[in-house]
Amino acid sequence: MAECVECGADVPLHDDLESGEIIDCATCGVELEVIDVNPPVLDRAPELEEDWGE
Amino acid sequence: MAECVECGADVPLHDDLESGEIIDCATCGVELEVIDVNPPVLDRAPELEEDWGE
Amino acid sequence: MAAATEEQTAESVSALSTTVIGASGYTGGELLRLLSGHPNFEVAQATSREYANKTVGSVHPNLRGTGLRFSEPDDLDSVDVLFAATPHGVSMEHVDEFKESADTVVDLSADFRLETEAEYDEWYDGHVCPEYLDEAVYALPEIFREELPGAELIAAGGCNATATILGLYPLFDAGILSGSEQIVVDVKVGSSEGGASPSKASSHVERSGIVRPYAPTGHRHEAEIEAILDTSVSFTAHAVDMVRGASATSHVFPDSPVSKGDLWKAYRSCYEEEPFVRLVAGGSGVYRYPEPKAVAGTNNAEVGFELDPSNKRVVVFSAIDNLMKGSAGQAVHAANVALGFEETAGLEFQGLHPVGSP
Amino acid sequence: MAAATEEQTAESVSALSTTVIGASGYTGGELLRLLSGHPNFEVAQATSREYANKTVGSVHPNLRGTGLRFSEPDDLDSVDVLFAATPHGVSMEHVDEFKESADTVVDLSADFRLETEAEYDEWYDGHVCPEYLDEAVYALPEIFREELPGAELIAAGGCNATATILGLYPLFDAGILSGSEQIVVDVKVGSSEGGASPSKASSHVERSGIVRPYAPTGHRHEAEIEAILDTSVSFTAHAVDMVRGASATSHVFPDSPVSKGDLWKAYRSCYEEEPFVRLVAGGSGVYRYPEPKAVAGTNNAEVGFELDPSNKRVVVFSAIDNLMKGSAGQAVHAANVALGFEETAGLEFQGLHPVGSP
Amino acid sequence: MAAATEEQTAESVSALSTTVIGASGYTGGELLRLLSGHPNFEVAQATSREYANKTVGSVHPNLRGTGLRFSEPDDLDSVDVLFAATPHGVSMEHVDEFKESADTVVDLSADFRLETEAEYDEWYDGHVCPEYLDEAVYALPEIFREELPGAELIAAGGCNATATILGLYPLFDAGILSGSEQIVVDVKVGSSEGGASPSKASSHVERSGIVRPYAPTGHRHEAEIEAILDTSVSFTAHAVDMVRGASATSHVFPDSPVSKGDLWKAYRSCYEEEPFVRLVAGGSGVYRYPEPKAVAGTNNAEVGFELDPSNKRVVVFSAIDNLMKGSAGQAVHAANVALGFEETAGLEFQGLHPVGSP
Amino acid sequence: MAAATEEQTAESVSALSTTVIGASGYTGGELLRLLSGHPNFEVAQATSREYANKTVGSVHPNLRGTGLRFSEPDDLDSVDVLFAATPHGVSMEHVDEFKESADTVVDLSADFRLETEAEYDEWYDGHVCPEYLDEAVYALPEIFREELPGAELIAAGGCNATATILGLYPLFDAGILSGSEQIVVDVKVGSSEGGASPSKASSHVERSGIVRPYAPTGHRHEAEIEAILDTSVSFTAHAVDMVRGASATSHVFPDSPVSKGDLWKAYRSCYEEEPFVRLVAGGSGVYRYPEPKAVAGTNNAEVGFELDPSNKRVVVFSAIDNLMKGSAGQAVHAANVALGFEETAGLEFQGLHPVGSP
Ligand SMILES: NC(=O)c1ccc[n+]([C@@H]2O[C@H](COP(=O)([O-])OP(=O)(O)OC[C@H]3O[C@@H](n4cnc5c(N)ncnc54)[C@H](OP(=O)(O)O)[C@@H]3O)[C@@H](O)[C@H]2O)c1
Ligand SMILES: NC(=O)c1ccc[n+]([C@@H]2O[C@H](COP(=O)([O-])OP(=O)(O)OC[C@H]3O[C@@H](n4cnc5c(N)ncnc54)[C@H](OP(=O)(O)O)[C@@H]3O)[C@@H](O)[C@H]2O)c1
Ligand SMILES: NC(=O)c1ccc[n+]([C@@H]2O[C@H](COP(=O)([O-])OP(=O)(O)OC[C@H]3O[C@@H](n4cnc5c(N)ncnc54)[C@H](OP(=O)(O)O)[C@@H]3O)[C@@H](O)[C@H]2O)c1
Ligand SMILES: NC(=O)c1ccc[n+]([C@@H]2O[C@H](COP(=O)([O-])OP(=O)(O)OC[C@H]3O[C@@H](n4cnc5c(N)ncnc54)[C@H](OP(=O)(O)O)[C@@H]3O)[C@@H](O)[C@H]2O)c1
Ligand SMILES: [Zn+2]
Ligand SMILES: [Zn+2]
Repeated sequence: MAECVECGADVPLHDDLESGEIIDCATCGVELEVIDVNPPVLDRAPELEEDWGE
Repeated sequence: MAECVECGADVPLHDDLESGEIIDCATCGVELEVIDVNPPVLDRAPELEEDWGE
Repeated sequence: MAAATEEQTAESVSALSTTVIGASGYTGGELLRLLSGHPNFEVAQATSREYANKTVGSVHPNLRGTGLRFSEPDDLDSVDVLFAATPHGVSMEHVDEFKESADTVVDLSADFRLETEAEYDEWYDGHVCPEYLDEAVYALPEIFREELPGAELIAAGGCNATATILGLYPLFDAGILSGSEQIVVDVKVGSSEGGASPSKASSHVERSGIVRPYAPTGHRHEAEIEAILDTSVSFTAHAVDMVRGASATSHVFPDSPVSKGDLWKAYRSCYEEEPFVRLVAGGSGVYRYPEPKAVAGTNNAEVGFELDPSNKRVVVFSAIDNLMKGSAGQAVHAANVALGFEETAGLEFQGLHPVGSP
Repeated sequence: MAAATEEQTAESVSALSTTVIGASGYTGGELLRLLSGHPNFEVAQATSREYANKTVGSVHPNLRGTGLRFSEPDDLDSVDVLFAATPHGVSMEHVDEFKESADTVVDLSADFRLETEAEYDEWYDGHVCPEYLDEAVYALPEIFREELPGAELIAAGGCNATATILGLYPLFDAGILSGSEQIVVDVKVGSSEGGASPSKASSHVERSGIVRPYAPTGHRHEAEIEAILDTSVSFTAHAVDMVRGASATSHVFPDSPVSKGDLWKAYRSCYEEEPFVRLVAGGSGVYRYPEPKAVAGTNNAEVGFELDPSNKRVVVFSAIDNLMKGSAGQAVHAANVALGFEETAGLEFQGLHPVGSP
Repeated sequence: MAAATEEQTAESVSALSTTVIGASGYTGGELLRLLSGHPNFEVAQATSREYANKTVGSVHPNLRGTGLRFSEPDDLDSVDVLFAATPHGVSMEHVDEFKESADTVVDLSADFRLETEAEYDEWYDGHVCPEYLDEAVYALPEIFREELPGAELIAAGGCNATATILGLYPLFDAGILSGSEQIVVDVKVGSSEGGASPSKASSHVERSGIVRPYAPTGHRHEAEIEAILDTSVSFTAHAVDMVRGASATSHVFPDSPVSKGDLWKAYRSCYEEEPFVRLVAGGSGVYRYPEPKAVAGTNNAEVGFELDPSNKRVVVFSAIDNLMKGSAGQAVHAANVALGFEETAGLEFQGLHPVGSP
Repeated sequence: MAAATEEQTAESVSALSTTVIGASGYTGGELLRLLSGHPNFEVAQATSREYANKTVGSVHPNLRGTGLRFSEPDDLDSVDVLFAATPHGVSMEHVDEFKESADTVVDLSADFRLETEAEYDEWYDGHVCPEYLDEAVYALPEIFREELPGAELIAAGGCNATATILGLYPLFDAGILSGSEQIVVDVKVGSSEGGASPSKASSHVERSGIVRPYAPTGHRHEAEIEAILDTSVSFTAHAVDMVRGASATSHVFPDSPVSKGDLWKAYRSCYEEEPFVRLVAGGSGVYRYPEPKAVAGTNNAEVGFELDPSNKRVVVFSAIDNLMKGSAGQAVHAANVALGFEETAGLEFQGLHPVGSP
C-alpha cells in the first residue's frame, strides 16, 4: 500500500513490484512510477504530452 | 379478446370499448379500429400516409 | 451484484404502486424504464393525453416487451407514489389531485424547486400554489439526503443546475469559495433537454453538428444554483450534437491560493462515499476528465477539476445524463432515500463502453 | 424483475470464476461489464498486453468503480470459464492453453465458427487446429439451443452473420425459402465493428457522416450465413455513422406467393418464445421496423418484414447491437444455456429511449 | 478556373431574372445560393408565405450577406425563369401562373416528372393538369441533354431516382441489362430529404444515429426509375444519420457473364465526358467507392461498381447530394443546358475534404 | 459575382506558381482546394512523404478531377509563393530552403507566430531560428492588414486563437476592456483540429458524441491571444462532435457598465467593412448567435455578443471553420493582401444551408 502523490488515496501494490513499473491510481487515475520498492515510493510518471496537433 | 387482423395475435380489449376507438396491437403494433363492440370487430385503422417530403 | 438480498427482501414486502404523469415524454419514459426494473416499485398507471390507450412500447421502443398502455391523466388511481414529468406549470395546477391520489409526490418540473413565490415569479410566470414551496424538498441526495426521509413532496432538480451544483458544491463546503467570487459556468447540453415536442430548431437537419448558444444569459436554472449555493453565477448554455448529456465547466477564482491536494481533499470529502459521484481529474487514457458519454444512461455524475497555476483559476468539470442524474434518475434516487429503500435500487446500470452519442 | 429467485439460487451455488482474454478491446470490455453484473459469474482475470497492470477503468470508463486490473495473457489462472475476445487467428494458436485453464471456452472470433478446414481456408488464412472445428458449437441459441448444454468450446457468431441469419431463418424454417432463391443482403454497420485499433479510415474525421461501401462483395461472414442457412447470399456491407449496431436488410423472392399472414406465422412460430427476439413489422409511431438504436446496449434482436406485392419480394429487416447480440451478449447467452443458468441472467438491460447513436 | 471567358461573355449579355417559389425551403435555399453565384442569373424574387418580408438570411444563415427579402407567392413579377421548389401538388395548381410570369419554368417537385396521368394517379393523388405531362422534359442532362435546349417546362428528378438511374443507366445502355432481370435497389438517405417542416420522426433526438427503414416497399421514386429505365425495380429506402446525401446500392444479376473490363467500358462510355459524374470503383485510400460525403455541397455524382464473381452479381454504387444533383443543382444544370449557358456555370464548387456530415 | 473584372485582370497578369508543403494533411488539402480555384495562383507542387507520386485525389476525394500528384518535400521547385502546412517544428527547420525556393513564404504552423524566442520556449520546445520571429507577420488581416503588403514571411494564426481574438478585439479597440480584467474563454472544437494522424482518442468510436475537456488549462494558443491582445486569459478547450469548426465563448466583465449600443458600436466600427466578418447577435429564427456550422467551408467568421445585466458580464461568441478562417483560408486571405490581390479572391464560397456537421 502506498499513497498517491496526486490525490492522496491509498494505492494497493502487488507483490512482485519492480522499480520503474507504471501503475495508475484507481482514484484519480494518474500514472505513477515506482521509484523505489523497499519501502515503496511512487512518483508521477513522466507524461507523453498528447498534442492535438493545432 | 379479439384477433389482430394483421398478425393474428390476441389483442386484449378493455371493458368500456367504444366503436371508432383506435388501439394498437401489442405484437405487431398495427393500429386497429374498433368497428363493432358486440361482439368486438377490429380492422386496420386508416393510416395517415407519412410523407417524407421528397 | 450484491443487491440480491435487498431485492428479495424488497419483493417480499411487496412493491409500491406508482403513477407516472407525462409518461409519453422523455423523462416520463425514463421513469417507466427505471420503475419497471426497480424491486420496490411497480407501475400502475402511465398517463398521456396524446397516446391514451396505446401501448407504451409504441412510443418508447425499449419498453416494447411490457403490455402497459397509456391512460388519460384526468383519471388517476390511488397509488403509493406519483411521479409527475410534465412541463413546468402543469404540476402546480394539479398538485392537490396528485397528493390526494398518492402518499408521495415526486415532481420533475421546476414548479417546486424554489423556496419562495418571489423567486418563482422572477424566473418563471407566477405560481398558483406557493404554499407548497416551503414543504417541497429539493431532490439532490448528495446535498439534501438528511431532509428527504419521509418527504411527501419532492422536487427533482434541473439538469443543468444539477451538473453545476455537483461541480461547485465541494468548493463551498470546503470554504475554498465563499460566494463573493466571480463564477463563470459554461454548459453544453444534448437535444433531449428540449423535451419531445418537435420544432424547427430541434429538427435533425438544423440541430446536427452544432455548437449553438441557446441561453447566452438568463437561463432559468441560475435560480436554483444561486439558491442552493448562495452565490451568483455567470451562466451560459450551448446546445451541442448529442442527445443525452449535460456538461458544466465552471471557471472559478478562489481568493486564496489552493493546491491540487486541497482540491482532492475537498472533493473526496464530499463524494468519496457517494454511490453516484465519480471523481475524474487527470489520469491517463482517453477519458481524463468528466464527459457525458461516460455516464450516459446511468445515474452517475462525473466530477473533476484542474488547476491553472498561472492565474489562480480552478476549472471544474461535471458531466451527467440529463434524463437520469439530471431528472428521472435523481427522482428515483430521492424516492429511494425518502422511502427508505436501498439508495441504488433500480439505478445499477453502469453505462456502456464503447458508446457513440447516447 | 422476476429474476430474484433464480439470482438468489444462483448466488447460493456461488459464482463461476472467469477469465476474459482481450479484455481491453471492445467486445472484451462488454464481457467485463456483463460478467460483473451477472449473478453466476465473477471475473477473475482480464488480460491485456498493452494495458497490463492498469485498472480496467482506465480503458473502459464505465467500469471505473471496479478495482480490477489487466494482467498479461500469458499468465492464466485456473478458472471455470474462459472467454476469448481476440482477433481471429489468436484463439486457435492458444486454444490448448485456454482449454487447460478452463472447463468451458467461449471464443468470440471466427476461429471456430466454421465446420471444416476447407471452409476456413477459403475465407480466412489457414487453420492451425482444425481438429476442434467439429467439436465447437456455434453460439446462437435461437438456432443451436439444443446443442449448447455441456458444450466445452463455443464459437460466438459474427455480428453481420447473426443479424442476417436471425432475419432469414424463419423463412427457411417455414419452407418459404428453400435455398435456391436469389437473396440480396444489404448490411449497415457501426464503427465499433472495426475493433479498437486506430486507423485513418476509422478516424472521427474520415468516418463521420458516411455511407461507405466497405465490403462490396466477398465479406467473410458470408461463410457462416451460407453454412448455417444452406444457401448462397449476395452480401454487401456499408459503414454508416453510428458506433454500435448492425442492420441487415434482406431482399428475397420466394418461389410461391406468400401473404402477410404466412410471414407472421413463420416469424411468430420461431421467435414468439425467444427472450431476445422482438418482432417489429409495421405498427405506428416513429419506430415501425427494426432499428439498431432501439436495441443498442441490449442483447435484443429486432426482426421484421414487409411484403412488396408488386413483385413478390419479401424485405426482411433485422437489427442488433454488434457488441451484444452480435458478440459479447450472444457469448454470455450461450454460456448461460451451456451451463444451465437462467437464459437472461446478466442480460436484462432493456436499452434506452430516447437515445442518440449509442 | 478556366471559366473566366464564358463568365465574362455571360455578364456582357446581362443576367436572366429569376423567381424562386418555395425559397424558404431546403431546395429553395439551395437555388438561391446557386443562382446568386451564377453569372447568367440573378434572383428577382424569392417567395415564402411564412417568412414574407423577412430577409432570406434570417432563414438561410449562409445567405446573410444578401439584402434579399422573401415575398408572397401570389404576387409574381415577370421574369425570365421561374424555379418552383414546393411540395408536390402545388406546382400543378399554379403552373399557368408560373408560365405566364416566366418563359422557362423549372419545377423541382414530382408534378411533371411522369409521362402519363395514369402513372401519376398510380403513385400520387390525381393530376389537375395532365396536359403538361407530355410537354415537360425530365431534367437529368446525362440522359435528356438532347431534349432540354429550348424546353419551357422542366421537371427536375427525384433525388433517390436520380441516384439510382445514374447508377444503372450504363448497364442498360450497354445492353448488360435488358429490363427483365431482378434488380434490388437499397437506398440510404439523409434528413434533408424530408424538407423543412418539423415532425416527431425527424427531430434530432429521434433521428440521430439511425438506420431506419422508412420506405420498405412502394417508394414513389420507383415510378420515375421504372419509366426512364423501362424495367421494374425492388426498391427499399433507409434513413441514416446524415443531413445531405443519397446513396443507392443496386444489386443486379446480368443474364450473361460480364467482366470488370465490360463494366468499365459501359460506364466510361456513358460518363467519361460528363462534367458532373465521377467514376469511383476500387482504387486506394479511404474513399474507394462512391460516398455521399465526397460529393456533399456539389453537383457531382459518384458512380462505381464491383463484381461478385461467385454469383454473377454486379453491385452498383451511386452517391449524390440530394439537394444538389438530386434537385437544385440538377435544376440549374438543366436550365444551363436549356438556355445555352456553360453547363457548369454556377455549379463549380468541388466540395470539401476533410468534411464531417454535411 | 462581381469579381469577374478583377479575375480577368488577374488572369491576364498570369497566375503565381505555388508550392504546398504538407499537402496530404487537412490544412494542406484545403490550400490545394483554395489555390486551384483561385484566379491568381496555380499549384506547381504539393508535397507529401507518405503519398509521394500518388494523385492528390487519392487522399482528398474532392480533388479527384485534377491530375496533380504529390512529390517529396526535399525536392522543391522554384515558385513564387510557398505555403507550409506542417506540424510545428518542421517549418523552422526548413525555413531557409523555403525562402530560397519562393519569394513569399506563408507558414500555417505555430513556428513564426510569436514575437520572441522566450515566448516560444515558454509554450513550445525551443526555436532553431529565432532570428525570423521578428520579421514574420501574423496573418490575421482584420488586425494586421497594414503590415501584410510586401511581407515575405507570414504566420497564419492558430484556429482557437483566431476565434478568440476576433471576438475580443473590438472590446479592446473600443476601450471597453483594458487588459486587467478577468477573461474566461471557453472553446469548443471539431476533430479536424487534430490533424490527419490517427490515434485512439480521435477514432470515430471514442470521439463520437463527446464533450471532452482536452485542454483544461495551459493551451498553447493562449500565447498568441495574450501577445496580440496584451491581456491574460483563462482558456479552456473542449472537443465536441463536429469535424470542422471552432467556437469561442468569452465571458468578460468590463470595469465600467456598457450598453448594448456600446457593444454594437464597438463591433460595427471594427468589422462593418470586413469582407469576412459577420455580426450575428440576437435576431430571429434558428441561427441567432455565431455557430460554426453557419460558416463551415467558408472563410467567414461570425462574431456576436450578449449582455448579462445582472452582473455586468458581456458574453462574446465567435465561430469559424478551423481549416478556413482558422488556417488555410486565413493564409490565402493574408497572401491576397500581401501580394495586392483582391482580398476575397479564391474565398468566395458562402457555405451551405441546410448543412449537417461539415
Ligand atoms: N428533458 C430533460 O432533460 C429534463 C431534465 C430535467 C427536468 N426536466 C423537466 O421534466 C419535465 C418533463 O420534461 P420532458 O423533457 O420529459 O418533457 P416532454 O418530453 O415534453 O414530456 C412532457 C410530458 O408531459 C405530458 N403533458 C404535457 N402537458 C400536460 C398537461 N397539461 N397535463 C398532463 N400531461 C401533460 C406530455 O404528454 P401528453 O401531451 O401526451 O399528455 C408528455 O408526456 C419538465 O418539467 C422538464 O423541465 C426535463
Ligand atoms: N467488434 C465487433 O463488433 C465484433 C463482433 C463480433 C465478433 N467480433 C470478434 O471479436 C473479436 C474481438 O473483437 P474486438 O472488436 O473486441 O477487437 P479489439 O477491440 O481490437 O480487441 C482485441 C483484443 O485482443 C487483444 N489481443 C490482440 N492480439 C492479441 C494476442 N495476440 N494475444 C492476446 N491478446 C491479443 C487486444 O489487447 P492487447 O493488445 O492489449 O493484448 C484487445 O484487447 C474478434 O475476433 C472479432 O472478429 C467482434
Ligand atoms: N429535399 C430534397 O432532398 C428534395 C430532393 C428532390 C426533390 N425535392 C422536391 O423539391 C420540392 C421542395 O422540397 P423541399 O425539401 O425543399 O421542401 P421544403 O423544405 O418543405 O420547402 C417547401 C417550400 O415550399 C413552400 N410552400 C409550401 N407549400 C406551398 C404552397 N402551397 N404555395 C407556395 N409555397 C409553398 C414553403 O414555404 P412557405 O410555407 O413559407 O411558403 C417552402 O419554402 C418538393 O417537391 C420535393 O419533393 C426535394
Ligand atoms: N488542423 C487545424 O485545424 C489547424 C488550424 C490552424 C493551424 N494548424 C496548423 O497547420 C499545420 C498543419 O496542420 P494539419 O492539421 O493540416 O496537420 P496534418 O493533417 O497532420 O498534416 C500535416 C502534413 O505535414 C506533412 N509533414 C509532417 N511532418 C513533415 C515533415 N517533417 N516534413 C515534411 N512534411 C511533413 C504530412 O505529410 P507527409 O507525412 O505525407 O509528408 C502532412 O501532409 C500545423 O502546424 C497545425 O498546427 C492546423
Ligand atoms: Zn491518485
Ligand atoms: Zn397484430
